[in-house]
Amino acid sequence: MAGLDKRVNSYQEALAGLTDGMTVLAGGFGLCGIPENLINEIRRRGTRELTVVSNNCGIDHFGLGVLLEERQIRKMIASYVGENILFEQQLLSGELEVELTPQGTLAEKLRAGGAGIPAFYTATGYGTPVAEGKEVRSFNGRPHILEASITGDFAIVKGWKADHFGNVVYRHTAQNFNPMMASAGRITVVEVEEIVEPGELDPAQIHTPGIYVDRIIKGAFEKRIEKRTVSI
Amino acid sequence: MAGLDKRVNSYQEALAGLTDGMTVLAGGFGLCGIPENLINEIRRRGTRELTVVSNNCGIDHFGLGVLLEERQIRKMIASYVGENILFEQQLLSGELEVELTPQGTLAEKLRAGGAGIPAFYTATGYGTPVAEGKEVRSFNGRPHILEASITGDFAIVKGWKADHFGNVVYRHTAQNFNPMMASAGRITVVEVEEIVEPGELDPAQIHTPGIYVDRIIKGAFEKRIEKRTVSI
Amino acid sequence: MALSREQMAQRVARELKDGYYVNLGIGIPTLVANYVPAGIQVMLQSENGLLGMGAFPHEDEVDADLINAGKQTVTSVPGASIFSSAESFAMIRGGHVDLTVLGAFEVDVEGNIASWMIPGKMVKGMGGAMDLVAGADNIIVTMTHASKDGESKLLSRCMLPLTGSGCIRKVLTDLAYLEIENGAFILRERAPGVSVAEIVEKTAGKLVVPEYVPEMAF
Amino acid sequence: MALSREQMAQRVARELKDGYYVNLGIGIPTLVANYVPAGIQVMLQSENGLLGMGAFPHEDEVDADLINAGKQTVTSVPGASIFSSAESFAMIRGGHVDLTVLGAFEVDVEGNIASWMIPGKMVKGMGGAMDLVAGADNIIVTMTHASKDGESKLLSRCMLPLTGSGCIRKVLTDLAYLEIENGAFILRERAPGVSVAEIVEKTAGKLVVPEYVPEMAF
Repeated sequence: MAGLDKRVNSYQEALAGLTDGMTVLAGGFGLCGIPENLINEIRRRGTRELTVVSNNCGIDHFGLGVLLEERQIRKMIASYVGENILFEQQLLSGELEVELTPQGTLAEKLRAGGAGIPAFYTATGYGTPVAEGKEVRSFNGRPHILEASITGDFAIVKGWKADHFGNVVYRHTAQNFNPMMASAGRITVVEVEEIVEPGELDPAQIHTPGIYVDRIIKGAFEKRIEKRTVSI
Repeated sequence: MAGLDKRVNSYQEALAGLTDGMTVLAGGFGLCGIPENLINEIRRRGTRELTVVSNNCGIDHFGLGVLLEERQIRKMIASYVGENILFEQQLLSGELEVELTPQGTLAEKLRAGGAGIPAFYTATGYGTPVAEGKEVRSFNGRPHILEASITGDFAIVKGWKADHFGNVVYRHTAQNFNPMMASAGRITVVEVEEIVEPGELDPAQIHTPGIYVDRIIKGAFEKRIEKRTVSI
Repeated sequence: MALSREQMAQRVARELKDGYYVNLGIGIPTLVANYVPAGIQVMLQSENGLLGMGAFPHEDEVDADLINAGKQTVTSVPGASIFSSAESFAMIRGGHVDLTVLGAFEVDVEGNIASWMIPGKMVKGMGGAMDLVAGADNIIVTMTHASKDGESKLLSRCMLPLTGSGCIRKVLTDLAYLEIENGAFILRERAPGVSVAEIVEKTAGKLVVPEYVPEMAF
Repeated sequence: MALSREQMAQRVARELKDGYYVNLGIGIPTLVANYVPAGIQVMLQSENGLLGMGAFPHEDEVDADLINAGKQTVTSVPGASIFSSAESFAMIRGGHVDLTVLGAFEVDVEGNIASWMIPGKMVKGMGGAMDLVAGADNIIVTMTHASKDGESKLLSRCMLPLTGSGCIRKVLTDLAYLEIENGAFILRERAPGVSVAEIVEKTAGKLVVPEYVPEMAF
């Protein structure tokens, strides 16, 4: 595999180098746009003591929920974890550490991590438990808190299409946190539904440029729906 | 014109409300992707004492250069102004105030302005004249400086296509600073080559969502080339 | 009589203005979409990255890749745009959303809001609520005026951990529409058939009652 | 003999590795693209928002909307991506670019670089240079060893206003390839036919000369 060709042949290869205690950034919102197969591969590898950064933590028996079952997660940084009974149990038993972070602050911390911005000020969370221990400073007469960026050892990302160079496009709202995770991983692994030849994707319409991506793999996805809601 | 339909019929209407002393954010890099007709309309209006934020300041007799000729700019915030003789004269004569800002810091200040981040830390410019008077703080053992965001009274932006709601796509590298300017203007005016019906642009491929845009107008563009360079 | 959930949504919908970009929270706020007044056009923002949220899909349109912030399958309207979570909260934090409607456990006379955490019970997380209340100028909180046990949710000072500090100016409950000004709730409208006395009784925080408090009409 | 501009570009190109993302500054750095070693694949980043910069266009391909950071008309290669200036500098500042090559007026033994301003003369601005030197781990500065008047550009301490502080580790001049370590220039290679004595003479900052300094071969 030469130079800019990021394709790997197996999920084992996709996560080569992932070891106990690492920080893993996982894309997705609810069950939408989650890297299902990469999550399953982490389970298969049995990697433990992980810090996982993701907006949610899957549900019982699916998505990141499977890593809770195997007690592979030591710390979770997320904005909403309410869909998961195991989560609650492990939190109450002290097995799991949780850092709840406002959704927009979480997205911005990750974008900042990828963009070389170590910290930024935001009004979000001022005067709430989120602000505890954080520096407060006023800008334009309004108090803001200082938030630090987040980066990870690995980012696991779900794309729709990618070319060999790792240029990725996402489908509909399956985009969500994926681009920020991709930019903030030291090693960024993207699983996609389709790999196309370089030149097939419109250069002006790439969501994640290949420079952020280290490995890509084509997978098959269940795409489970969390709340199927229809009009009659 | 109702609700979400941002189309206006004339350049006069496009810049209605622009008055002396305002801050104008102008998209473009060199002469690529500049809002040529909106700049000309500012000239026609004779608005003075403007603070203009733009990566460059056009060239003599084209782009923002025309506003220098008419002495309409009081202060310029830019990263590179080397293409413009008038600029030099007005700077040396004290008519023009200039705040030179590293290109990436400028882009980030504008993105932050649009995104409600009042300030951020960056290593760019530490130990240089850019850092003068700015707070220095170390993160991960490396000194960074605190940079404040930028917003403007008006943003003038050049797009390729837009729909009635002001969803914009840019063509090739004519994107450059335009999306950040669009997000950071209190009133954002976009001139485009083509206006299409809502639904014609792929929702997942919008560069500037309509929420940032207040007025759109279709224009005709010269698109002057600054350095025509060809292979033989 | 206390307003129904639908009437609450209907009343909130009267605050919509032509051309508004609106973020609707989960629950009653979601219902507001059903009562957009005739002749005005609004665009719904869903903080997972969708501007131009449409109706729920028909069975054959259901797409796992197109959901709203409540994780429900949705559709997008013509002229929608879809983007990353960072871009979505750039819009929200940057003050580009014209109106935000969300639920709460408690609101107080200083405009503080508590909506995400009940210590001792399970902590589910704040999701996007803290960003929404910090980013918007124009917020309407919808909630019942009192708990099922009759405890007021309009307080002198929120008891629960805050979602945001000093950011709420408008509250619609099942009994009344109130504005928060100078450290007090101002009673602006009451639900049809609900007496001022009942509202006074169920409001724990300082309440200012103007001479004339109109009844809402539906 | 001192290296030609083409030879300097050729020497820099030897630092390219398969799979590198590379930002090439204006002038000599731009020429590096012509000497990418056979069998390796690199992607050129242009900070105005293009990853995958190609050759200059043929006359009939010229497009005003497709330029590089030097404002020259260019093409893009298959597999290129195009994005905003904020995204472009997110890549640069975030350390995602593997190699940056840029010119300078002066470099000193502390790794400081001055490249954008000569007080008294016109100030054109720093463009993206400050971001590039702050964001990259791996930078090669290309410049002549001395000015036309014979003044060394490799100093104990830069005299001109800095572009970046403590960020330069590699310098290629027309006379030598040097690395900066522990407050000194280490002479690693010399141009064919250029003596160590000449380099010593033209280097104002502390210079360490290893026992063996190979000549570059072309």
